[in-house]
Amino acid sequence: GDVLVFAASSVKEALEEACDAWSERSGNRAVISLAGSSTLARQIQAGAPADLLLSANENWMNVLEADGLLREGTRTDLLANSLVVIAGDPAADPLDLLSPDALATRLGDGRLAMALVDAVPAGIYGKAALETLGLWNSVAPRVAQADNVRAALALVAAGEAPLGIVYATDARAEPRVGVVATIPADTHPPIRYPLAVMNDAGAPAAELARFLAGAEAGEIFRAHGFEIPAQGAQ
Amino acid sequence: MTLGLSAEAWAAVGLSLKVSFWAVLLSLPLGIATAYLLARGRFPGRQLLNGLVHLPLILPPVVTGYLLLLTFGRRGVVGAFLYDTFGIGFAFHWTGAALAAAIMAFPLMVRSIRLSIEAVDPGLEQAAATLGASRLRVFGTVTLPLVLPGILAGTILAFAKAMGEFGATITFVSNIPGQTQTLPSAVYAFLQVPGAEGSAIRLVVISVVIAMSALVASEWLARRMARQRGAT
Amino acid sequence: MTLGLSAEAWAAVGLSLKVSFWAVLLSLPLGIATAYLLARGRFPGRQLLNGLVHLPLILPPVVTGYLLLLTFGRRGVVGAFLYDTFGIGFAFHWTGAALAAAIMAFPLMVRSIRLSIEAVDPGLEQAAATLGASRLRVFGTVTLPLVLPGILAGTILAFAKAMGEFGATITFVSNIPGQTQTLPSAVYAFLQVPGAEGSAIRLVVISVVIAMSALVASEWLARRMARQRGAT
Amino acid sequence: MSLSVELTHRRDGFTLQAGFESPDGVTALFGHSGAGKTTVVQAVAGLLQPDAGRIAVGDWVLQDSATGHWLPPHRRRVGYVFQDGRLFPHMSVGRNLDYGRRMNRRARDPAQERRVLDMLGIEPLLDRHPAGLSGGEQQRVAIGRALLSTPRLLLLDEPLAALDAARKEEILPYLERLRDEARIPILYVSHSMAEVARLATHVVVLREGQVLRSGSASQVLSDPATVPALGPQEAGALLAVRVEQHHEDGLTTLATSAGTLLLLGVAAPPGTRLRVRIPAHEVILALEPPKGISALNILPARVLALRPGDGAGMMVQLESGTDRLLARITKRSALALGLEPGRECHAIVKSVAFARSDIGAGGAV
Amino acid sequence: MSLSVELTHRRDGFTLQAGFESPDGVTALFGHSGAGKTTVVQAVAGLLQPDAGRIAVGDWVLQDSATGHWLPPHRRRVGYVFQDGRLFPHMSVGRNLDYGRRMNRRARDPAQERRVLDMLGIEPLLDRHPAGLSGGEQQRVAIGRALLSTPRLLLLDEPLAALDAARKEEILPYLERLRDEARIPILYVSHSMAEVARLATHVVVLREGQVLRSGSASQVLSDPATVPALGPQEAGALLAVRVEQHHEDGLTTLATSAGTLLLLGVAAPPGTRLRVRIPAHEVILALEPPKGISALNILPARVLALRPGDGAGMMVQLESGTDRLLARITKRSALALGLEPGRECHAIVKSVAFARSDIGAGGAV
Ligand SMILES: Nc1ncnc2c1ncn2[C@@H]1O[C@H](COP(=O)(O)OP(=O)(O)OP(=O)(O)O)[C@@H](O)[C@H]1O
Ligand SMILES: Nc1ncnc2c1ncn2[C@@H]1O[C@H](COP(=O)(O)OP(=O)(O)OP(=O)(O)O)[C@@H](O)[C@H]1O
Ligand code: MOO
Ligand SMILES: [Mg+2]
Ligand SMILES: [Mg+2]
Repeated sequence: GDVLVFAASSVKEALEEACDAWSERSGNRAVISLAGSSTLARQIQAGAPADLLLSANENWMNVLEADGLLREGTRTDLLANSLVVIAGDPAADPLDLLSPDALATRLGDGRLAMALVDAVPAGIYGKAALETLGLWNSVAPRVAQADNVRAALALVAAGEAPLGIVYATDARAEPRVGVVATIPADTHPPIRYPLAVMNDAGAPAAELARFLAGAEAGEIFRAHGFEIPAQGAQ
Repeated sequence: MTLGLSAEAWAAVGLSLKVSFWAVLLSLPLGIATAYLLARGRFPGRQLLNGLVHLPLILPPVVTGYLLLLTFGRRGVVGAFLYDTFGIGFAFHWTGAALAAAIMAFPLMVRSIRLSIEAVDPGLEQAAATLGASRLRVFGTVTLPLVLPGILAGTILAFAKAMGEFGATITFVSNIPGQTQTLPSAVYAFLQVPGAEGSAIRLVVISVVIAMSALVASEWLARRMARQRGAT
Repeated sequence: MTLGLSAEAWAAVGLSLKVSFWAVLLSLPLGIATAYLLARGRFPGRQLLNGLVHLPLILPPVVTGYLLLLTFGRRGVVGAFLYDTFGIGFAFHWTGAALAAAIMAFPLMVRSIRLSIEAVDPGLEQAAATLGASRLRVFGTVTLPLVLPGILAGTILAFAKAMGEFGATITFVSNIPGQTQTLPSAVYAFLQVPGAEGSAIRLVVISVVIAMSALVASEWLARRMARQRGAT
Repeated sequence: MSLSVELTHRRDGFTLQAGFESPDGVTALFGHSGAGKTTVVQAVAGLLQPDAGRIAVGDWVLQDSATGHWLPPHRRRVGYVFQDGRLFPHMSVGRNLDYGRRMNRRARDPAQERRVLDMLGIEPLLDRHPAGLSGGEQQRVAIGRALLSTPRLLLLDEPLAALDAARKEEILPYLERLRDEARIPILYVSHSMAEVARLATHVVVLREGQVLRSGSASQVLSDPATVPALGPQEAGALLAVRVEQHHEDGLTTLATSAGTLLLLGVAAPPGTRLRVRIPAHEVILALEPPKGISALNILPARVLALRPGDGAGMMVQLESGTDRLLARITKRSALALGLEPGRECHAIVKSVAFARSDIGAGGAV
Repeated sequence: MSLSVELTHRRDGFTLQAGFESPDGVTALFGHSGAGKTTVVQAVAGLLQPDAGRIAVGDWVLQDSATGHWLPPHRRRVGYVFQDGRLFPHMSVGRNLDYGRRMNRRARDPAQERRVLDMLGIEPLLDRHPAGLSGGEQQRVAIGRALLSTPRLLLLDEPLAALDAARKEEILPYLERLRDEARIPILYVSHSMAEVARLATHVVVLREGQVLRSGSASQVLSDPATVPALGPQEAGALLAVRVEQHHEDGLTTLATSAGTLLLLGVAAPPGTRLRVRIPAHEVILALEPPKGISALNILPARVLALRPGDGAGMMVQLESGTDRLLARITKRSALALGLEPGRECHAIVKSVAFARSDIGAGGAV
């Protein structure tokens, strides 16, 4: 039968491709419902008929796990990602994040586009990284927070903000922006996309979960810029 | 004719039409009744009712969706009752999208109708009463027909709003292709992919064309009614 | 009195009030003019104007926000011109939030006013003309005062909508605490975080109280106007 | 059936306190603009709930504030012709006319419909909408709508004011028939004494919300004391007469209590009881019956009272047989003729002096 | 100033094709309901743009479809009293009255305001709103509003229909003064011949959108051929007279071309030119002047023409001095008196037979 996958919006294309591959193989269909991680989590709390959840937000996954909504032992960190600083010009000069003034100087009176720094994962990680780098206090007043990473990306792509902090995967997909710096992974908690099978899910769901964690799907995710975390890192 | 859109996208168009149609059709009687109460009623709690009707307009749509989820969700008070008693389920079903659209469009519908009712000359209703029409029949034979252009306008406005509703819908019934993925949800999904703006724009154009056609048709109908009344 | 809300949340409340106030106030003259054109005008392109006005209602708010970004952004056609010529910038500024709110609320405002204008007896305008009033003065002395309750209703409706606007605003001007973080943006942020529902709900209640007060006040004012006219 | 009204209603600046009983037929409400006529009519229709009062048609009580009884408008079966039209703009004239029948779920009555359409001359308008009608056309349709609802009580608020004399002439006989045959009580607001005299069995004169005079039409109209309230040109007596004979030259003799009157163009068959209004200013007084004169009616009369007016006029009340007459002459003539109470004289009235609107069908006077 | 109107306008089912010239003063538009009177008035006001036509007041052209000239309503300075009130509901009566002055940016004229307020009796209403007024009160305010806008042209569409006789009597002299002193052309729609005769210098009879008759008031009204269009009770001649003397007993002698008339209650000083309407049905014919009779006016006359009516009536046109008179008598009387063209006789009219509304001030007849 069909498998209903609830997935964070930011994994749309990669997940679709992987699911298509699985459908061809298994003859089952995967239906993907995309929304923000918090929305998905709340819907599952309210009894949504999801079979699988691929979230971009570990906190919400923790909540669902605590509520006993996840099938025991099925939670894995399926994907990992990294943060980059982008500029609205594909050929922009690289930026040295270790120099204390470089970011602020490059911004000038422009804005640094990020996802919501206290609510949305990409924003939370970005803020953590800037704090670790000792840059947060100087740029905080210049941060423009979008409701999700894609919106932050759009602000930079449209030339509205000179710089932005987004996932590496987002930066790859948008030709109007260029990566000017990669944020060191050790400046923020690891960026993980947890996957879990829901309690009421049928057999095909577990099968899809296994497929997504397998090598073939891994290739597809890598092709879209995601990283595959070492297993057992939950 | 695919206009470069996937079957999924076309399914979203079809679903949005279905959702908006039923949302508007089923909420219309309630909308007319509420508008009449607000326009002509003198009862305690009128202001409360008025406020309640406007609530979806005031709240950020996400909040409305969230409240719907809490109320009409499978574990919500009303939702559980309806499901257990009548087998009616809204959660994650297209009917839920219709409910969300209806609630979001309701204030607009009621506003339009109410203004038209207030513009009806009470002298005409009095005249009908002296000719033997009970309050109900006065409403049916005088008030309602005079308000028809307003009802038409309100209905189409509500339809247009329902076609564009996104926040409450995605929060309440999620974004399941073929089941709850309406046109705006599909647009949202496309917007999540850099470079898919083309598809998003094509969908938006379709939605605009549909809503505009409805608007223009309703304007034309309203003028026709007015003209018919105006002379000969 | 903090009601358990942070200074930042209170700033959002204040900003939303400011944004909604200016959005409504500045769009009002244009709203009245547009409503008048749509109600009484007979010109080619009337239907086009009508459609344009309704666009923000039909489009998913995110799309409207995106279009605003493309048009009024710093690199947008209009935005660049306004910035270079008058130094008016919308990007990441509360004025941009007001612009977004105004545009989203505009169809509601125009609808209300237009319906009231259509309810004005043209016989009264004719009478004013025979007494020497030019078209403009007929409008100012007869049409406008008669339409005042409709304008009031439309204004408050627009205000309520502006208070609740989220999608277009955050897409266009993002969320900068103290500058563009409106009440709905703050609510949205709270809703993203597990366990912050309490703060979200407190903010929602504040927003509802404000909008409801405005609605009730406007109803009361409209009734007063009607009563004053009705007798003595 | 009798109409009994007793009302108290306060509005700022205006207090209505009016009570009258009209034994039968048509009650004319007379009074200056703003006197409260429409207010009374609205209360009878149930469109205005007065502070206190009792309204009854025969023993059918429409309202009694003592018992708290109040019948809603749609149960009162009134045919109300409003001062301001109030046609339904979304219905054709035909559907407007048919509305009352439909609301009361009655079968069509084609003969009645034909009568009303012909009388009002509105057949050509049936498919039109009210917005396209002239002022008088609208009023005619409004009258038709009220009549076709087969009311038990007719309320007419200046129904004929917008119509020309010829049209009035066609409608008045129909109202007379309604009064006499269908025996529907009619409350009639009008500024025209000719209309009032022709139709009314009872006249109520209102003034600033109070009843100034109320009584039978003949009493109120032939009483010189009423003259100031009506205006001297409107004064005149009502005579009950019987049709005697139609002559070949088109004249008709009418029998009065004191002799015969010769009138032109009376259509009723011999034996019919009619009412004739003789306006006071139409009556000439002579001591001897004159000769070689075109006026054909000479009634013997005796002076009852003389009431001088403000100016040069004088109102003379006469007894002729058992009828009362009013004559308005100049003081100079009264002096020249030596008129005084008890004096015998002759009242001369032209045959053509009776406007057709002064001749009403049947009814008590 | 003269008013010249030439109009063609088609509506489905109705075609207006009317042209008339009225040399000066008041033009009465007379005609059945639906004849097109309001349509003409609206075209003159500029509220209806006729298919073709020319409208001018003196040499001020309001519209000329030949040249494409068309003056918008607010530039025409018309004072229009609508058949249906149209007071501004959001303004007090006072502000309604003041509206025209404000729109034309003129200074207040307290004397004029006082005159109009007193005449219409609307001073107590100044602070009220139209919705709270009775039908007649609304109409009076509408008249006041039109008058106070100091118009160059007055358009009155049945302005007095809702008013009682006493109130009409107060308003008519004012309209006469406007006509004579301010020399404002007035287009006057009315169903009342008394009003028309009193005011009109010119009468236009419309019928189904066509001009049936148009001419000076005295011509149209004293022409027996007009009778069918007006109705026999409305027929009557207009006489130009001069006030001669006021007597102690309140009577006034008026000089006519053939003798004197004795009337009551004429207020104008000796020498004033007046117009007097003598309704045809008020005139008695006699071969010899009668004696011992209360009627005080006996004018020598000569029969010009006899025009039998449909029934028993006969219309007699008389020449008395240079004036024309109309008398309506029975065929039987005509036979008995042996009336025929050329025959000398006496026309007898009671002094009180002149309704006050039949006596108009000045103006040409
Ligand atoms: N708006 C309209 N549309 C179409 N026909 C109309 C309209 N107004 C009036 N008519 C028609 O035009 C004709 C003339 O109307 P008009 O109002 O001029 O009559 P009138 O002489 O003023 O009558 P009344 O004395 O009843 O007021 C009538 O047949 C009427 O039905
Ligand atoms: N809705 C109202 N509110 C307050 N006062 C009113 C209202 N309607 C009428 N009046 C007042 O009540 C009084 C009586 O009005 P009504 O309409 O009964 O007069 P009417 O005798 O019918 O006069 P007309 O002959 O002018 O129609 C008037 O003084 C009027 O101003
Ligand atoms: O996919 Mo998210 O919820 O925008 O981080
Ligand atoms: Mg009245
Ligand atoms: Mg008319």
